[in-house]
Amino acid sequence: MDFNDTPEEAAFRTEAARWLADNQLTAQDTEGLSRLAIAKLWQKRKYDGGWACIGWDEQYGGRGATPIQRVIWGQEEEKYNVPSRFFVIGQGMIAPTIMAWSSPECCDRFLPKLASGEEIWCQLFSEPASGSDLAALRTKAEPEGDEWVINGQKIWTSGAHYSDYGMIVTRTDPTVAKHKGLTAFLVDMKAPGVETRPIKQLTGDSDFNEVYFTDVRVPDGFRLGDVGQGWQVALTTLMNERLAIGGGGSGADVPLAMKIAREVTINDQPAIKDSAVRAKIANFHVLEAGLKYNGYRALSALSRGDLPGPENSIGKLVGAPKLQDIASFCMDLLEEHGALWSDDFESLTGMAQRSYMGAPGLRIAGGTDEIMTNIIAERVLGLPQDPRADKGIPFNEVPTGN
Amino acid sequence: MDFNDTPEEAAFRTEAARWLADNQLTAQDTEGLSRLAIAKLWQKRKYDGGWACIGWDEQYGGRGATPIQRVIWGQEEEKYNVPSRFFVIGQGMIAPTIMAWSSPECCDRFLPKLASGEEIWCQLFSEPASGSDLAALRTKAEPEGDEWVINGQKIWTSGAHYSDYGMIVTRTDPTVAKHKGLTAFLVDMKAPGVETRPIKQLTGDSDFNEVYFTDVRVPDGFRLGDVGQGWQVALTTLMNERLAIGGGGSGADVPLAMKIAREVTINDQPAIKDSAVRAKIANFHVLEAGLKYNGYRALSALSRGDLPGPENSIGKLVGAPKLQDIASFCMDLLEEHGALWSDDFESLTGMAQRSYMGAPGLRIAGGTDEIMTNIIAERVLGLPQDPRADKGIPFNEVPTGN
Amino acid sequence: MNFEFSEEQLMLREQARGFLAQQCPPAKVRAVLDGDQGHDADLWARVGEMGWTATAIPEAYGGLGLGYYELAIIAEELGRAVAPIPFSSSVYLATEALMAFGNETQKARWLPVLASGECIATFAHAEGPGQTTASSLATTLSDNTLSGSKKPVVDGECAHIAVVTCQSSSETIQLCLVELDQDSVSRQPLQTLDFSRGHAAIDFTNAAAQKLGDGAVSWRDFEALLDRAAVLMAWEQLGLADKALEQACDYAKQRYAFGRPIGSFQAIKHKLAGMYVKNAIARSNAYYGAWALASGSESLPLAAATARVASIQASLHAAQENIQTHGGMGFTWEFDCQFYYRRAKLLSLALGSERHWQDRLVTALEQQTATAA
Amino acid sequence: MNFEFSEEQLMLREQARGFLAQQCPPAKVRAVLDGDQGHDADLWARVGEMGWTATAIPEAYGGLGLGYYELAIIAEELGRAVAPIPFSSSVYLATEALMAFGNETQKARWLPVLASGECIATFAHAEGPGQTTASSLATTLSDNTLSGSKKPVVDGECAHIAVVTCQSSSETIQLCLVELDQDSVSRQPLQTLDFSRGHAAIDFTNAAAQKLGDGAVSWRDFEALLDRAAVLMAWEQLGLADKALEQACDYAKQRYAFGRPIGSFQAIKHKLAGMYVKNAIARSNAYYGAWALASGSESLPLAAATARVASIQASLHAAQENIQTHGGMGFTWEFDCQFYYRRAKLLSLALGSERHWQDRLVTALEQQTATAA
Repeated sequence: MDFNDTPEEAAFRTEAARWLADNQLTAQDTEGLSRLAIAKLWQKRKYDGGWACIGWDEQYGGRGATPIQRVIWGQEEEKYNVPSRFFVIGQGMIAPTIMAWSSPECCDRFLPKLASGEEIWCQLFSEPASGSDLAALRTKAEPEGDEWVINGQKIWTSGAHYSDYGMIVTRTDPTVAKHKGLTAFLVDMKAPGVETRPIKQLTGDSDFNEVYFTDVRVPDGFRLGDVGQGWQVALTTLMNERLAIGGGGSGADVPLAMKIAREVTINDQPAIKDSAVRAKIANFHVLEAGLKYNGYRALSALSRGDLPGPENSIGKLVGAPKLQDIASFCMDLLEEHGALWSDDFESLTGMAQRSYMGAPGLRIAGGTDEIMTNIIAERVLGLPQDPRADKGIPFNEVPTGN
Repeated sequence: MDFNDTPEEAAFRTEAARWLADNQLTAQDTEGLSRLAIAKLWQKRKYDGGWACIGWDEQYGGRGATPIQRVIWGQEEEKYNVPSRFFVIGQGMIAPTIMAWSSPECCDRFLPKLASGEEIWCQLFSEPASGSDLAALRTKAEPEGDEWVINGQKIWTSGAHYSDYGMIVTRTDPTVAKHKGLTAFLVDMKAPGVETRPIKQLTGDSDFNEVYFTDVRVPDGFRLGDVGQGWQVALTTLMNERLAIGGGGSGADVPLAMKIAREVTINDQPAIKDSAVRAKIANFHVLEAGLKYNGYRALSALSRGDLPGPENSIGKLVGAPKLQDIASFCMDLLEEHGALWSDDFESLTGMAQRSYMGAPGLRIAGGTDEIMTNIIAERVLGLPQDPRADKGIPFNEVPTGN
Repeated sequence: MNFEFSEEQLMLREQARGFLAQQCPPAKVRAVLDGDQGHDADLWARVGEMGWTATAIPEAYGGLGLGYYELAIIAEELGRAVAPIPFSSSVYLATEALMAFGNETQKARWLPVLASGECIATFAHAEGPGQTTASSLATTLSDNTLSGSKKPVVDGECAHIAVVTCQSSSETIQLCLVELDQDSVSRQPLQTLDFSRGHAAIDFTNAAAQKLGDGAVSWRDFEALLDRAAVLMAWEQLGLADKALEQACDYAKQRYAFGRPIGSFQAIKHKLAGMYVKNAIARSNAYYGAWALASGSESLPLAAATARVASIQASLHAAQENIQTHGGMGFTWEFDCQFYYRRAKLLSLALGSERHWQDRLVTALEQQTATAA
Repeated sequence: MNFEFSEEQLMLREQARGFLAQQCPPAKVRAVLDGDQGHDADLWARVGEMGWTATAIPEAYGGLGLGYYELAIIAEELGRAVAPIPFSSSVYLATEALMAFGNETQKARWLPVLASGECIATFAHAEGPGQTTASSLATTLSDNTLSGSKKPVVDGECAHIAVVTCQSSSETIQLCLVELDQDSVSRQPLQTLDFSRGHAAIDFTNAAAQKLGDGAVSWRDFEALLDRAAVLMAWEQLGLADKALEQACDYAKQRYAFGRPIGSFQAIKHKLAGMYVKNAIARSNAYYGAWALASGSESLPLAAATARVASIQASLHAAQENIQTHGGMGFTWEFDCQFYYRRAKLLSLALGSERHWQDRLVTALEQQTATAA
C-alpha cells in the first residue's frame, strides 16, 4: 500500500498542476459573469488548452487519458474554485452514450461542442409514473416520414432550463414488454413544443424541472441505437452515472459536529466532553472514513487499470442517510437554536439545516435507498431478483392502479 | 384512565386470591417431586377446586370466566411460584381448536383431562422444509379403512418427549394448492411409530424435538374438521397462540443494566454516570415501558369486553431484538469479564449471557421478526400481500430448489 | 383496569379531528408556510372559541376545568393537523407556569384572557445555541426591571405576554411575567426550518416586568413544569407521527411500480411496519405520561421523559420515512410531506433535545430505585 | 495511489485460506467447542510450522521479518475460520509487547520460541468486571515478585508465559514477564460464551517475574500497544463478518419458502445488503488501519479506533443476522452459525468494548484537530 503517485502519475500531476496555475481564471476574467458564464469560459479555456474531457479521443477534443489520469486531473482542478456542475450530465453521462450508440455524424456534430462547453445537455428519463421503475415511462414517439413526433412529460430534469440539447427515452411500442418498446433520441431543447417548468423542492430551491413535449419533431438521424433498443441505450448512461467518482460534496459532517460540540455546552461543560455526544461522533466518523477509504480503494483499482465494481454503490446509500442523521444531530447539539433558519450556509446552523433539508432528496435522487440496496443485493451478493409482476406482459397491460 | 379494578373485578380478585392462599402448594406437598409432577399436582388441585381453565365451559371443567377474569386469575396465580409451562400449548392453543373443530366425543374424551392436567399435549406443525412457510408441510396422511396412516417428520416440537397427545397437521392431497390439501388430526404420542429426538440448541439446552412418524395409525374419529380443512384448523390454533397474553418472561432488562452500570466503572467513575451509557439505558427503557403499557392497553380492551387486536404482535417483534441488544450492552459494560460463562443465571453475567444466547431463538420461534413485520404491515396497516409464487399451483409443483 | 380514554374523551377526539379537518386543512398550513405571518390568526380565534385554550384552566378563572386527558387529546389532534398556531407556547408552557407559580392577582388578571385565547403568551427561556441551565442564564430581573436577550422565543413574534426565565442561583430560577408591547422590549422575527411557526429574538432593556409568584422557583419545580409540557408535546408529536404514517400508507397502496403497488414490496411494507412499531411504543408511553400528568403521580418525571424520548424518535422517523416512501414527489414543495418533516424537527428541539430527555429519564430511574431501596 | 495489498500479499491470503480450509474446517472448531480443551494444539503446531507466529518478528530473532500487512491478512483468515488457537494473545499482544518494551536479553530469550510457536504467551490485564485503568490496577511487582489476580486471561489456560500489567502511577503502567509454570502461580480455567477459546483466572502469590524492559511504560505507549493489537483484531473480526455474510447468502439462495428462494424476499435480501454495507465500511477502515500500523503513521490512534469500532459493529451484526437468516436451523447446536455468534461477541469484548474505542476515536480526532490548529 502506498498513497503516493507512481512516477508516471506524479509526472502527469505536475503537468496538470502547472497548466492550471498558468491558466486559472482571474477575478478580472470573471467579473460580472454568472456562474454559468464562468463555467462556459473555463470550459472553453480548458478545451483550447487540451485539458477538456481528457479521457475522450483527440478527435472529439480529448487526449485519451487513462481513468487514473482523469482522477488526478480532477483532484488538481478541484483546488481551484471552478464551477463544473453544468457539464457533468452531458460530458460524464450522455457523451459516452453518444459515442456508443449514435452515428459518426452525430458524434462529430455534438461531442466537440460538449467538450468545449458551447452546448449544455440534460437527461430526460424520469416521468411522473416512472420513478424507481424507470422503464415504465410513457412519453410517446411516433414515426412520421423520416422524423419522430414526441408527446409526453418528463420530470426531475436537472438543468433543462439552460440546456441546449437533451437525451430522451421514449416509448415507441406499448404493445410489447416494458423494456422492449423503448427508443432513445437526442432532442433540441429549443425546438417548438418543448416547455420547461421548474419544480420547487422542500429546500425552497428549484434544481429540477418538469419538461412537457407537445408534438416535438426529432429527425431520425438523432436516434440512439435501433428502434426498441432504448433500454440498453439508457443503461449505458446509467452505468456512467454510477461510475462517476465524484467528491462527496459539502454538507454537515464530523468536523462540523466537532466544531459545534466544542462551542456549546451540556451540563455546563463543553458538549464534546459528553460521552453520548462522543459515541455518536465516533459512529459518524466510522461511516465517513469508511466511505473515504472505499473511494481510495476504487482509485487503486483505476490505478491498476481495473474498473471499480458495483460495490461502489454504497457511497450514496451510506452517505445520504448519514447526512440526514448528522445534520439532525448537529441541530440537536444547538438545542432550540438549531431550528433557526440561516441562509448563511457557512454558519453552524445554516450548514446543518441545508443538509437536513437536502438529505431527503439525496436519499431519493439517482436511485432511492431501496433501489440501491436491491442493486447491492442482486449485483454484488448475487441474490435472486424479486418476482416481477410486469415481466413479459405488454406494457399497456401492466397493472398501474388506475 | 384508572389502574384499579372495577368493583366486580375486585370481588373476583379477592375470591381468587383467597382460594390461592388457602390451597397453595406447601414444601411438604412438593418434596422430591419433579417440576412436571409438581405441575400436574397443582393443576389437579385447581381442577378439583374449580379453578382450572376458568374460561372453559363448566362441562369441560371450567367456569365460563370472562377474558379479564382470566387475566386477573393469571396475575394472582403468578404470585405463587407454580410451574405452568407444561400446559400452555394444550390448554391455551389446542383446547380451543378441539372445541371448534372436533366431535363432541373427542371434546368429552380429551378436554377434562387437559383441564385436570392428567394429559399433556404438544403441537406438531413445523417441518424441516416448512418454517416461516408453515403450510408447505409434507408429512403425509393416507386413508386406510377408517384409519389414517401418517408418515413424515415434524420439528421444533416443544414437550414432545413428555406429551401424551399431539395435534398434527398433515398433507392429504399434494395435487391441490398448498393450503387446500391439508388435514389435521389428534394423535397419540405413545402410539407405535412415533419417535422423538431432542434438538440441542445454541444455548446448550434442548427445549425442542424432532418427531418422526412411521406408519402411525390414527382413527378417523380423531380428525379435526373436514379432509382438506387443515389450514383453517391450524389457523384457530395459531390465532390462540397470538391471543395468549403472557408475562414477558425474565431476562436482561433495564434494572439489570442499571445494576451493572452502578457496579462497574468507566474512567474511574460509576458507569451509570456516563452519558453514553445513560442514552442507551433510556432507549431500552422506552421499549420496555412501551411494551408494558401496550399490555395495559390490551388488558383494558379485554376489560371492556373487546378482543386485543393484531397490534399486540409488536410484543415479540420489539422484545426479542431488545433482549439481544440489552444483553450485549450488559456484557459490554462488564468488558472482558462479560464473556465469562456463568450457569448462575441470577448473577450479573449469567443473566446477560443467557439472554444473549437465547434471544436469537426468540427472534425466530413462533414467527420470525420478518414474518411478524409482514403481519403488522398486512393485517394492521392493510398493505397488499407479496406476490405469491406458489399461489394456485398444485403443491407438488411448487418450486423447492431441489 | 382501564388504561383508555373515557367515552366522552374519545368523543372529544372525534370532534377535534372533525373541527381541524374543516378549519385546518393542509391548504391553511401551506398558506402560513408560504406567507409572511408566523401563525394563522383566524384558526387561533376559532380554537379559542372552541374553548381549547381554556381546557385545563379552572372554571374560577374562566376555564373549562377539564383535565389533562382532554388537553392531551387536543394536542394529538393539533399535531396531526400540523396546526400553525402558538398553542404549545401559550397553553402547555405559559398558562401552566401561571397556574403553577403565579400569585392570585396574576392568575385573576391573565388566566381568563388566556382561556379565551384573546391573549397569546409565550415562554422565553433559550439564550442562544446549546443548553440553557440555571447557571448559564444571563437575563436578570431586579426591581421589576427585566434586562437580557432571549433567542429563540417560539411564537415570540405574535405573543402578547411572555413568561421569562431569569438568573437566580445555581439551584433556583426566577420567572417573570412581561407584557411585550412596550418600548423597552424589541422583537426581531426569526424564521426556523418550520416556516409555519413564527419565532423571535426578544431584547429586554430595563423592561417593566413582574416576578411570577413571590420568589425564585427551585430548579426541580421548574423541571416539573417542563415535564408537564413534555407530556403534552409528546402527544402533539405522536399525532404528527401517526398522520405521517397514514399518509405514507395511503401513498404506498396507491402508487404502482413494476406492475404492483409499492406497498407490496417488503422494502416499503417493512419500512411502514417499522414506523408503526415506533408509533405504537410512543403511544403507549404517551398514555402513561397522560395518566401521570392527570393523576399528579410521583412517576411524572420518568413518565414524561419516557413519553418525550419515544415521541421524538417516532415522529422524526415517521416524518423522514414518509418522504422516502413518496420518492421524488415527497421532496417537492407541492406535496405536504414537508409539513411533517419541518414540524417534527422543530418540536424535537423544543423543551430540550432527545439527549437531554434521555439523561433526565435515567435520573428519574435512579431516583425511583433510590426511593424503592 | 495504491491502497491495495501487493500481489505477494494477495497470494499469501489465498495460501492462508487454503491452508485453513484444510486444517481448520468447521469440524475442528466444533471439536474444541464440544471438548474440554481450550484450544486445538495440533492446529497451533501447524500454524507455527507455517511461520505465521513468526510473521512480524525480525529475522534476527528467528522471525520472518515480514510486516503488518501480512499479519493483517493472516488475522483475517483466522477470523474467517474461527480458529480455536491462542493467536491473538500470543502474537498481537504478548509478542508485540516484547518487541515494543522488552530489553535485548528478553527479546533474545523469548522471541525465537514465540516465532516458532513452541511458546504460547498471553497478556494478562483485566482484574474483574468493568474497565481496567492505570488507577484501577491492583496487581503489584516489586523486587521481581509479582502479586495479584488477573481475571479473565484470554488463552490463559494454555499459555506458557504471560505479559502482566501492574500498578505504577496514575499515568504509567508496569509490565512484567512471568513464566506460568511455577508454584506461586495458580490457574483456574474459565469458560466463556465462546467455548472454543480457553480462558483462565490466574493468581500470582509472590511469583517470580521480571520487569519487561527497564521501567514503567507511559499510559500513552501502553495505549499504542493496544492500538496495534486493535488493528489486527479488527482484521480478524472482519474475516469473521465476511464469512458469516457468505454463509447467510449461501443459505438464502438455497432455502425455499413460499415457492421461491428466501433470498428473493426483500426482507432477507435487504438484510444481507445491510450486512454487506457494514462489512464494506469495516473493510475500508481496516485497510487504513493496516496502512497506519505498517507505516508507523501518526494517525494510528485514529485509524485503529475507527477500524476497531467498525469491525465490532460489522461482526456482531453479521453474526446475529446470519442466525436470523437461517431461521430455526441457525439456532441449533448442529449448525455452524453459533461459532460466529460466540466468537464475534468474545472478540468485541477483548481489548476494550465498543464504547471504549468510540471514546478513544474522538480523543484521537480532538488531537488531530489540535495538531492541525
